[in-house]
Amino acid sequence: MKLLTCPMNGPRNIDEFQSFGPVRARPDPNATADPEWSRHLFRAENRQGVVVEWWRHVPSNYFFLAERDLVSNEIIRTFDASEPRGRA
Amino acid sequence: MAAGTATRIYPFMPGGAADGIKLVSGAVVLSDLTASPRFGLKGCGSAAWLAAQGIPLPAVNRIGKHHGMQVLRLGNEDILLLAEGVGETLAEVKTAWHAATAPKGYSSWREEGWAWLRLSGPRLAEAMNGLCALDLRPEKFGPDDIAQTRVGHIEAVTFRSPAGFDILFDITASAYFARSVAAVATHIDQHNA
Amino acid sequence: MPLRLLKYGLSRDYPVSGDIPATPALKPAYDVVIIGGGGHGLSCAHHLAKYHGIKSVAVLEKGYLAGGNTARNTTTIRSNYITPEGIAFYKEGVELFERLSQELDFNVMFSQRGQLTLAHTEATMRSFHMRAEMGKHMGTRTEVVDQKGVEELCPLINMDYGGALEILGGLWHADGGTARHDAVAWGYAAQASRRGVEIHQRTEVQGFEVVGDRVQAVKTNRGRVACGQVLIATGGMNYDVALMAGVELPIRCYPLQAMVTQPLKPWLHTLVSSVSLHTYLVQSSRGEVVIGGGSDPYQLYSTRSTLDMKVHLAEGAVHLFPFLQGVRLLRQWAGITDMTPDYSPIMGASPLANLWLDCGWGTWGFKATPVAGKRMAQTIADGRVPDILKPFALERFETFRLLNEMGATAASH
Amino acid sequence: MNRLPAPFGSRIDRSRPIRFSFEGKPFEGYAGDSMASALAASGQWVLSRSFKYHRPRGILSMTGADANALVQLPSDPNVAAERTPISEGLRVSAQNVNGSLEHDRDAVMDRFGRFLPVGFYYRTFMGPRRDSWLKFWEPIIRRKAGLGLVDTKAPHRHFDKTHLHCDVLVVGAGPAGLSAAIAAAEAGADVVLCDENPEIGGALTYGRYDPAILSGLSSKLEALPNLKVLTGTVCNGWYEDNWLPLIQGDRLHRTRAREVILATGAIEQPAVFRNNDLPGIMLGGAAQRLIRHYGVRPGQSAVVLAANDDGYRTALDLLDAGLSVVELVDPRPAGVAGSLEAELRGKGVAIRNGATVEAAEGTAGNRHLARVRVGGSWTACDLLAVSIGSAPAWQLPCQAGGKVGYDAGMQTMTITLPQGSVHLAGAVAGADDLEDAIASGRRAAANALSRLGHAVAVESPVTPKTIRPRYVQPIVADPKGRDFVDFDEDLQVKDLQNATKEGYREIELVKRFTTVGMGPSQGRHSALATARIVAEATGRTVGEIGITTARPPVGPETLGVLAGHHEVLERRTALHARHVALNAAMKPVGAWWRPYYYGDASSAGEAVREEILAVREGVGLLDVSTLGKLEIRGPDAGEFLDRLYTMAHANQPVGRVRYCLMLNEMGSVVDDGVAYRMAQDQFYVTATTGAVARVYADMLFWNAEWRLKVDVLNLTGAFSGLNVTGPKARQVLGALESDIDFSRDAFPYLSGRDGMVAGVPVRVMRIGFTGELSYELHCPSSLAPSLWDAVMAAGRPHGLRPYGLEASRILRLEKGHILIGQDTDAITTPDELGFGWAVSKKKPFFVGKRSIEMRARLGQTRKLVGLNFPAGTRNIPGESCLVLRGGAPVGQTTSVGYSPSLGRHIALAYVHVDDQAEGSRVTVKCRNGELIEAPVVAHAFFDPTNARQEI
Repeated sequence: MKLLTCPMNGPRNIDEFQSFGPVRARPDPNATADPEWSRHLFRAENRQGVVVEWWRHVPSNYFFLAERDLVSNEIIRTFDASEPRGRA
Repeated sequence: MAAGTATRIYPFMPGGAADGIKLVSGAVVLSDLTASPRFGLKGCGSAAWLAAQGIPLPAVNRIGKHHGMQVLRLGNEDILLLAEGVGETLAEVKTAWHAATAPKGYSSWREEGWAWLRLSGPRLAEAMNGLCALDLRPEKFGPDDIAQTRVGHIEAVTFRSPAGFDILFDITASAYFARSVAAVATHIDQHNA
Repeated sequence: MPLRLLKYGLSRDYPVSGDIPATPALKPAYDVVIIGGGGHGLSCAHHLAKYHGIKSVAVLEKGYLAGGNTARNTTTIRSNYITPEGIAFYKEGVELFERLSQELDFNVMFSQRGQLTLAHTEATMRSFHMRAEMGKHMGTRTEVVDQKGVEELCPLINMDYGGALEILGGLWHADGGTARHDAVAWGYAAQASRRGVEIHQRTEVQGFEVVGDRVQAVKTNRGRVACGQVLIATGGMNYDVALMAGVELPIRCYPLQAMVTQPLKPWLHTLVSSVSLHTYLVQSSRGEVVIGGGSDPYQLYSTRSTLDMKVHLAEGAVHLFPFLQGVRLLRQWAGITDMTPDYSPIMGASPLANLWLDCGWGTWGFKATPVAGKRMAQTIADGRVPDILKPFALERFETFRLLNEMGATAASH
Repeated sequence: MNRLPAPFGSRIDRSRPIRFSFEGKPFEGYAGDSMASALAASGQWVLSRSFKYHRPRGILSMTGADANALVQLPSDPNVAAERTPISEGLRVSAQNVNGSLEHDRDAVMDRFGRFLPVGFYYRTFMGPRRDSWLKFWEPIIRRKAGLGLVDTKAPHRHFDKTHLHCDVLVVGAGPAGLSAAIAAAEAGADVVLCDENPEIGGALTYGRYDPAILSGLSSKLEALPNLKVLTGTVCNGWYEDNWLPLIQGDRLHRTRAREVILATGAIEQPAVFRNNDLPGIMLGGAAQRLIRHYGVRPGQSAVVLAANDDGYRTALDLLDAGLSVVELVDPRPAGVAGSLEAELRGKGVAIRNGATVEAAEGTAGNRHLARVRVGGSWTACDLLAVSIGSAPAWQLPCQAGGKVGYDAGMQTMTITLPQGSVHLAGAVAGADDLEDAIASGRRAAANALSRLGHAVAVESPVTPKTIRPRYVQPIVADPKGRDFVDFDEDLQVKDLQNATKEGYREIELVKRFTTVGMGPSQGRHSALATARIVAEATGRTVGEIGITTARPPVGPETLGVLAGHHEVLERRTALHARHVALNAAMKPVGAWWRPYYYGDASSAGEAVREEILAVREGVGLLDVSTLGKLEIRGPDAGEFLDRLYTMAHANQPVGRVRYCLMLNEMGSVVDDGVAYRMAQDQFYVTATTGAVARVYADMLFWNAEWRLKVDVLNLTGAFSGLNVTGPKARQVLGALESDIDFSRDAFPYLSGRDGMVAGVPVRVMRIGFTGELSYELHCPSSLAPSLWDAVMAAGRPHGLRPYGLEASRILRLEKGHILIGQDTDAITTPDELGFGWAVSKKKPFFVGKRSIEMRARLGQTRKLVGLNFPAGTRNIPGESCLVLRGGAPVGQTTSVGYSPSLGRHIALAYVHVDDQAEGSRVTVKCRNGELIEAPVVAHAFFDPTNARQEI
């Protein structure tokens, strides 16, 4: 079982967490044309490399961010959403 | 909200949802504390109000003690008070909170939402290793530590008590949880037979 | 004894068929460059060469032939989907499998023993009825069976569990089956190369030369190749390869894991899967029981296996067949799946005029190997998308014409 | 008959004889014997028939790694006879035989081998008909496939799973592992040492070593309380972040180690020559194990094929065990074996250098080795011990990221691991000399300890003492074949060569085409030889060829030990016992148990009708506690709901209840419920039973992004809900002691009140799923039974009946209320449901708003409508039947039921958007294929003006 270090609860088996996927830019819905809006809905951050993504620690319902490498699965950093996001 | 004349019924009591499900005893012992006094606040203003009552608040995921109560800090704004026995101070805090004006946080209703069971017995460590993936060796998990984790495959809060581990979890899963502990106890008996 | 075996027995030396020629030198240009030497790419090459007379075709494979998801999938072939568009397409796929061994003169061991999917909830039963009604309407053999029907089709399933995991009924798909995955790819490779298609193993695409709305050439680790038409059919790498051409696909990659037991004498004669348990089982002609299930819960480009998925699949298998407790597991593995938002593939045109897509095959690609190859070959040869593929266009995500097959994909790929 | 006197036989207890049977014949062994050793002691050397050619096979390694020694137990297929202990009365039989092990009718396959070359099945069995494979050939192949027989009546066994944590896990308790574990524990680390064997010591227990070495290590071990030893425990895989399954009999320890030391040793490799699979040909280590562990003499007259010191030691052991060693054959030139060579010569053993075993021949039916050919001449013998080298046990290291290499000069397979928390020690790291192994264990421990923060002296790297090639594996391909490379799969040298000729030149393709390495041993005894053969056949180096990916598990593991035991999750409402006492038919809905109806199954239909009638004409009581219940609290609570739901909530007055409809970002309907504003900063919101977990998580997720000042609390278990519904509902509530005024004016439809009812604090909402006058009473769960009792008592004079889910579903269908997930799918929009009224046009934003606007522009294709089936309609479609238009499917029925209130069947269905008008007729295809026409009606079949719920 992979370990994920929750900023609040410490290192835990990753099955205590729920992935909410990479952080997404949120375009202004009222200033976005239909095709771009569709792209926003369906596009996916899937590049080989490091992504910043949302995770939920399910037992404590704490949401935080993690930098993770989609190829090696290495978790580079986890941090509270109030902290600067760096790569995001 | 005070309950006038109505009787409270918890899962393992006669007429409760888990009525008829036995709590194991033997090498592994499970006992029910669900009816013991509890009071929790959660949400904006909770920590400040409790602190203003003179209750020292520990760090998140740590336990403090105050006048016969255990103070569990489950989050910045999520604090649970536990008492075994009469719980006079706890009752006073509860009364004061109901009487107070906002901001005072919001009730977390843990005394209704969570069952409170205690795992103990000669095979306690083995049983807990079967139920929980966390490293709970004494040098890693002290008497003031709280783990918000999974016990018996469901979300739970656990911490040490002098007798064993206390476990708080979704009250609607009480029957399931008691059966899961019983199954682990059976496996322990068989493995060591 | 079949005559072929006599040939072997009576020849002094082993008669070599030469299925896969050694990788030749790369030519400067091909009419068609197919990126991805898996089942889909090879199938397309075969159809181009045999049915469209297009023989200047290079199949570029980064690793070894059919070593990606073709080698890793659990070979389910079926057409019991939900959408009429999906059923029409996969139905043609099943029909092509029915005559594939003859087509390829290579025994792909298509074993049409039927697929039984189990329902543990009323909601699942409702979706089974939907699939059955649509399936029957579209001319496939798909029907809902009750508890008794489940017992008749697979008497060894444990029906005694009560509670949330009680089996309420099933979806019986008599058209379902399996085939030997490698054989499909090798058979296509052998046929295609016999007709002049070049298969280049260990040839990695590293970029595209795009001029205007056309791909001029493909850049590889072995040099530049000019191309008339290009097809992307790279399975788990589709997102990345398309991105090199500036095309962003709505795809997320997740590992999909599977495992296999030691060989056993045959006891399981149909494919069995359970929606609630996220587990499916099938016994191969080698006697091994192949067990698979749901995808990993977060995005990843890795073929590592996990203990936890293995445990989950073992729980499901033992739940359905308790006597499997004593059966031993031999091997587990994983593939990288390219999942689309609606669990249907993306086939057809791309924003570039001569770049074609055969992507988004997620966990459901093997069964479409013959039909996707056939229809993509037709597309490339004609320069336009045939009607059967039109619903699968990339544009559907702009026009909201989704082909939602999630409910027909979750438990059985 | 082959039993040696003590001290040989460290594992057996001669005072405890044990009787068992093999192939129906009685045998006797001792406690501690494995099946294979007990059988060998009685002269039974043949254990199985091979996969393809049905050749007799026996002991190869005594490690239980390959198919040769797999046997069948009554309820357990593919059991490793070499490792599994015998027990009293055990019935063992051979696998993969047609007839019996002794007389296997399929042994004829051995003569037809030339007709069945590698991959033959791809080239035939296709005709004559298109389905000939399925109908004719596959059944034949399937009957021949597989090894063991699964017992479908196998009794249930108990397995359990647990967790183990340690600072250092050492895998393998041979000399390197022991030394590593001791060094780590002496420094104070919490250490677990596991070994698959029943005792510690590894090669020290069966090799020719001074017993004092092991006893010295053992006594150190015993003095360390922080060192936990798990013998009989297999470490069967390495997974991310040092997560390792240790399998100890019926128990799986999922182990998390901060540091891992792999001292997994090396795998002795067989030699390849004609008939190298005959029983009586075994690895040197197998002969030594038989002698020292079990006191079994492995033969009478032995030839030893030795290319290393271990082979010479084996020969000496054979002499000690009373065998005559006819000859030792060493492929290497003379003089490299040093003092062992002299010792052996001193005992009269002939040594032939620069030669190898070229072929073997068996007794009748190849049941045992009869003679071997060396240098063209035949030597009679009944044992050939093969010690020609080994491969490091690469499985665990490779799973942990190790890379396999090949040192051509040393003819050695090597493993390199990246720097990290996994360390190698002993033979797996190339240190196979005893002193080297012990030193490398200490060094691995030092590396692990320093990573754990212990101050330790750095140990210098171990340089192997010997630099001569130690892995000399003769491959003598024979034109007539039967020179087996892979015993599991009956693959010979030419099979691999032919695969390369067909173009399968990459090692993974060779594996897939020939199945080499895919059998039970997973390439343990074949990977190195395969790499060498493929390298030679394709003109590449062994390093370029490599070996196939080492996937877990390391060795076979039962599904039972992985699955363990798992209780099925079950949730009960606080009223569970009340329902049971009322004889409710309890059924699962997800994890919840809910009453379907009250009464006996025999009168279920009647009960449901009566329950519906009670609600329509009197009053009913439904336990709605499984509903999701969420409390949204904080200054931004209204704003928060405004963003999440389609209706306006920021301006919702305190004391009012509003319907709420949730969309996802795509604009699809994902949930609905009601929101009761209890205070300016507090809402009580319901969600559907099945969706609340996701809704709650999504709320938290959105607020992680929005960071509004709200707290979301999931009260689903903490609160219970009782729906009191029916024309007499007000009378029932009025009869209860309460501070709430339930009158029509004081408590209008779609409002909410807090107060006390029968001494229970309640939140009451006037909403209606049934279409009748309804009060939904929510209270703390511990008080729900009291409230239930009070309502039941107050309702008795009014004929109140508790009703179940069946009645509830019909009641809601009569009103045309949708069920999310049943009447909606993944792409349903509010417009398709006719829910435009529930979507605020004024709010600047809510989740899904932008998408439904866009989707409206793209055009609506379907609409959910009511369908009416007049009484007497012959064929009523079921749920999920297709709605056709011009023969093409345009929608489906989503809910169908018989309405006792209306006396006819009604349905909700998606129809083409152009058919949505009331009175349109649509075609529905029934499950039996019949097409029927039905008129479109409005959703609310019953009481279309909704007068009843507002009385």
